[in-house]
Amino acid sequence: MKKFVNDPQQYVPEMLEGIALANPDTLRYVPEYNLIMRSDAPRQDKVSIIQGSGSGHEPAHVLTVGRGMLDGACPGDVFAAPPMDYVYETTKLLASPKGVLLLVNNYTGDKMAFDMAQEMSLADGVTVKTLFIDDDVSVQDSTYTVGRRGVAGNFFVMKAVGAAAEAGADLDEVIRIGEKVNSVTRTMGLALTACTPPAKGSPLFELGDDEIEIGVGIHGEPGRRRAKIEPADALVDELLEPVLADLPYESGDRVALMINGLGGTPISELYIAYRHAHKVLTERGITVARSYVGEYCTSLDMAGVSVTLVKLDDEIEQLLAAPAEIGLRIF
Amino acid sequence: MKKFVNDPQQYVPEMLEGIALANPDTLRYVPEYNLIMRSDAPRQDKVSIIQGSGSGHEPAHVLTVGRGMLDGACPGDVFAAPPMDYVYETTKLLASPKGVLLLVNNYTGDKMAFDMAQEMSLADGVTVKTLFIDDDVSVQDSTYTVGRRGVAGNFFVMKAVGAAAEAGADLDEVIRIGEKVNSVTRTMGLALTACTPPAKGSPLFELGDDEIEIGVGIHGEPGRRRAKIEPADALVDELLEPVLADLPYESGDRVALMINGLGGTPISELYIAYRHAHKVLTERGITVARSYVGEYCTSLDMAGVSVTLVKLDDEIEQLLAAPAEIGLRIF
Amino acid sequence: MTTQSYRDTEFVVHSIAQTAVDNEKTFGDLDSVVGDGDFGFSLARGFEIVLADWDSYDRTDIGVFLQKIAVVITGRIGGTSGPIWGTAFLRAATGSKGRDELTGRDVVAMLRAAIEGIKARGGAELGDKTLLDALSPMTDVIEQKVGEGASSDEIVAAAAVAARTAADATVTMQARRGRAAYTGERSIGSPDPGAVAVAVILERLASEWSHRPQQS
Amino acid sequence: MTTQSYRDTEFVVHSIAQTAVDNEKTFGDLDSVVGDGDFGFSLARGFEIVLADWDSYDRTDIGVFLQKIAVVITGRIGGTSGPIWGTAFLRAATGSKGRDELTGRDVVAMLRAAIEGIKARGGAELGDKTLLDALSPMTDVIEQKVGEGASSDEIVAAAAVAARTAADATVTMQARRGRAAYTGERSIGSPDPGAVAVAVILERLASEWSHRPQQS
Ligand SMILES: Nc1ncnc2c1ncn2[C@@H]1O[C@H](COP(=O)(O)OP(=O)(O)O)[C@@H](O)[C@H]1O
Ligand SMILES: Nc1ncnc2c1ncn2[C@@H]1O[C@H](COP(=O)(O)OP(=O)(O)O)[C@@H](O)[C@H]1O
Ligand SMILES: [Mg+2]
Ligand SMILES: [Mg+2]
Ligand SMILES: [Mg+2]
Ligand SMILES: [Mg+2]
Repeated sequence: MKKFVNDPQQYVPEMLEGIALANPDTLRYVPEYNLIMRSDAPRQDKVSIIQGSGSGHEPAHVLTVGRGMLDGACPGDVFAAPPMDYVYETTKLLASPKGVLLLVNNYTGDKMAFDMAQEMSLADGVTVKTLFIDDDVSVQDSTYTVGRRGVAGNFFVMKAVGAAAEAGADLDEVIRIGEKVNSVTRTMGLALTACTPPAKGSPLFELGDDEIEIGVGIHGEPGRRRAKIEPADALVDELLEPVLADLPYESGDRVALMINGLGGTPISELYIAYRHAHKVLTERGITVARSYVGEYCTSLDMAGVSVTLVKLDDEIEQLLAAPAEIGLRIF
Repeated sequence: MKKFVNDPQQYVPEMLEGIALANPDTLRYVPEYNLIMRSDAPRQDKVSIIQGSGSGHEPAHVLTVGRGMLDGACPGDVFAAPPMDYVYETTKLLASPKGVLLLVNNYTGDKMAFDMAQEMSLADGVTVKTLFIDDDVSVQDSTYTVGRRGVAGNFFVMKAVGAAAEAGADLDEVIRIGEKVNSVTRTMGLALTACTPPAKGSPLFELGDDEIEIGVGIHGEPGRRRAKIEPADALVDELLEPVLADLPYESGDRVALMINGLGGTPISELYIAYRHAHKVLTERGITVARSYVGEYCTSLDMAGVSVTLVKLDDEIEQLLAAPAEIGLRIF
Repeated sequence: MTTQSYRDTEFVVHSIAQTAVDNEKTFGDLDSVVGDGDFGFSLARGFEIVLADWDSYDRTDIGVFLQKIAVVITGRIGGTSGPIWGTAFLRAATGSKGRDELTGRDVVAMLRAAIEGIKARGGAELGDKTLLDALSPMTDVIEQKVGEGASSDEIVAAAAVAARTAADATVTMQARRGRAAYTGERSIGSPDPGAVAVAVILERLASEWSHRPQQS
Repeated sequence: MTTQSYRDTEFVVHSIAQTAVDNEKTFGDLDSVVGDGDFGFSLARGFEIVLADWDSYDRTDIGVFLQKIAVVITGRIGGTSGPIWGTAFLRAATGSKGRDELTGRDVVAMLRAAIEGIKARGGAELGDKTLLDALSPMTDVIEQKVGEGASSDEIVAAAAVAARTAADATVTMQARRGRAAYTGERSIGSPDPGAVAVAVILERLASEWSHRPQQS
């Protein structure tokens, strides 16, 4: 394994400490609970929004804490849902009279930890509700199993509920918006290479020199199937078609289009992928009204991309366009 | 080679088309010269700023075109300086009465192309000057050879001259600022893995399973030496020490600190590296006044980082803090 | 509290914790076949704390002791395993509240309570390819041996065999819960990490049972 | 313009272009040893245009023809090679301005002008491990052969041998110009891609020289 890592067990704490050091004015770090929070949170006049999930998906979610997005993120270790205590303590720390919204990507571990923490916080008298995100269309037969996974589409939910909360919406209204955005958001991803979790020290799975994994999960979970590498445009089609068909997205729709890099894919390739997705959508009469190209929800160093579509209406478009200031800074 | 690529020869044009499609309101694409320019350029009331260089370093420089930074970027193919025509035609297209500044990373090919283009543009009556960036301390004996390379530190020069130009500074003033920022900026990088140029289709060099290249160039040029992989903190020390010693940066200094990912390094690792760099600087009495963690100047999919320091004074700090709106968008 | 039942409880918990810590890599590798590779890490980080704070837990009675352990596991283990294993310990604790002595039947009841807790918490059924598929057949065997009046050595040995057999049998199952479920048919062909962990723990208990601290 | 000199000029230029296109991968691989791997790509993309527009170049005289080629190369080849090779062609063009016929001495003068142009453009000297280290020894041999009154077949053959020998000799040199210079002593041990390209071009010319289009 060649990584910038000291002790693999300190991977997440050291990363969080780095994030806190890089954002001294805006973020506060509470090491006991892996908590990165807005330094001005909780605010009495707004719903507090918390996201958990495992680590290794940066910038999700620790780098999307800030004005107009999350109030706090309490990630678990790499690819592991946070221990229940982290969520419970974070909820108490960020409790606001307007309530707390827990954003949970739909995975068994996360769901259980957040459910238990919610129960305990309610018992303490905190107003707290939970919203599940499940945008990954690669999971088929989802009713039979554990439901769809929450992947890169969570960015749009965070952004929309963050904007609504910042504007003073109450908890039910924030939840209505979050559920609405989740309901019109679909994602699918593919991996060109496996990722290497620091504690494991070797790639999580093996892919041949010309093999790709279509429908891969952001924790390196296998996807729908293995396939041979194809030209970029064909790869994008493999992702876009199931996404388009699922909602479905149709001629006349306005959408946000996200090409999300999974960690090891260079920016140049993301734009090559974006180009084709944009063209296909335009040919189908779908208007790309907002574009997102970059890393939003990664899987450590995995080479690959996911494609996300969000069907827009005026309300969603306004919320996505609202200003936000997050730790992930470009200039 | 597993990449999102159609025809390797169309790698750069397709990427540029993607960038243009993703930024329809703010950017214009001129395919003949690989040119990405502000759609409102040239502006009569400000110096136009152009950067060239090879491709494969995204977001540098095509994604730093926008208000407060570059007016245009005309990259060459992957890792190749742009052909002279591109620079010449771009200079003519962006000619402003206040003059044109060509920002050039100090490489033989870039230098020659920009020199020739400047000569030809001057002959056409365009006011045009050139500023070289050479922040890479990994190049030793630089007077004997071709001088230092321009690497990730170019971001700070672009940002400062962009802000100055936006504020209406004249060409000489813009150059004074650019030279000043370059003179207090130092960078050094290391690679954990080689990058794979799309036209070559295989890694540019071979690194053993436990080997790293210290002082690597952003085109994958070999660096000072090969070494064994070490813990993150030790790796950061390998980069920080030569940087610190070079200017030198001393107790009492205020600096901007950049941990730049070379393309294949996950964000989590960048913050682990940042954490240690921040601590070392603080211990030495150097104040980190501005932090930059992310991808600013990459080398395709290379895993690795570079560390950049900029010594700040009030003028530089203000210019770095000035607003800018570039194609690389986060929310 | 110095009964043999209490000593045995301590021994079992300590063995579970030590097994989790010792097998971090093995369990992690099992979880990376069709999962996400963190199972070993999660268990080890949590049970490490159990071991580190070993002497500090309230030992008023067996139930109280197990409840303290449950709180650590639930609160400090991430992933699916924290809530699942924590719930199991919590239910076992409830079943031994106020008790200093445990019969074989009590142990069976505690295991059944743990199994029901896991089902309630995670929604899994037998055959979904989870640790339940080792725990449940193992409990059946324990119950049978207890009924036959077998010695504790015999019971533990039989339980270990049952757990291993059951864990091996998960190879042919298709996962319908947990992260492996996303892979559908591709989850067939490798054992469930949670079930294997149960087998490894029981095998360790069986091999060390006769050397455990006994009332003199 | 149908002189043999003109035909030969066309043949040489066309061979250079074709060699660049055919050897894209070889030249790129050479450049990735201590460079950045783009040498083959850059040359091929530029000379591709030369071939594609082959019939369109103004052929008023040899100088005009070479100048048109120089403009394409300078303007359309990226990296170091565009300015370097473009300058070489431009200087050769200047040396043959208004000419329909070229003697051996003219060719030597054109080569010397090209070499001086490269030196001026890139600041390299002999021994800096660049294509100059193939071009210059090769030109010496051509000059000698011309002086001896050798046939063009003999001259081209000797030039090819000289270029190859000189390119091979760059292996032991340390690069002091170009991207390879950054590697210092590590540039020793592999040949300079530019010098090898000169050798490959000359070898192709030598092998095809007797089949070139001739005045009937
Ligand atoms: N819903 C569930 N109910 C019971 N056990 C489960 C469930 N889901 C997973 N498991 C068990 O947990 C193990 C994986 O644990 P862990 O790696 O911590 O979970 P994850 O990475 O999915 O959060 C599986 O091998 C299985 O035995
Ligand atoms: N300053 C120079 N003068 C003359 N030739 C040079 C110089 N620098 C490099 N070269 C030649 O150019 C070749 C590399 O060309 P190319 O790959 O296009 O350049 P780069 O990638 O450095 O821009 C070298 O092999 C060498 O022969
Ligand atoms: Mg997990
Ligand atoms: Mg180059
Ligand atoms: Mg797991
Ligand atoms: Mg090169």
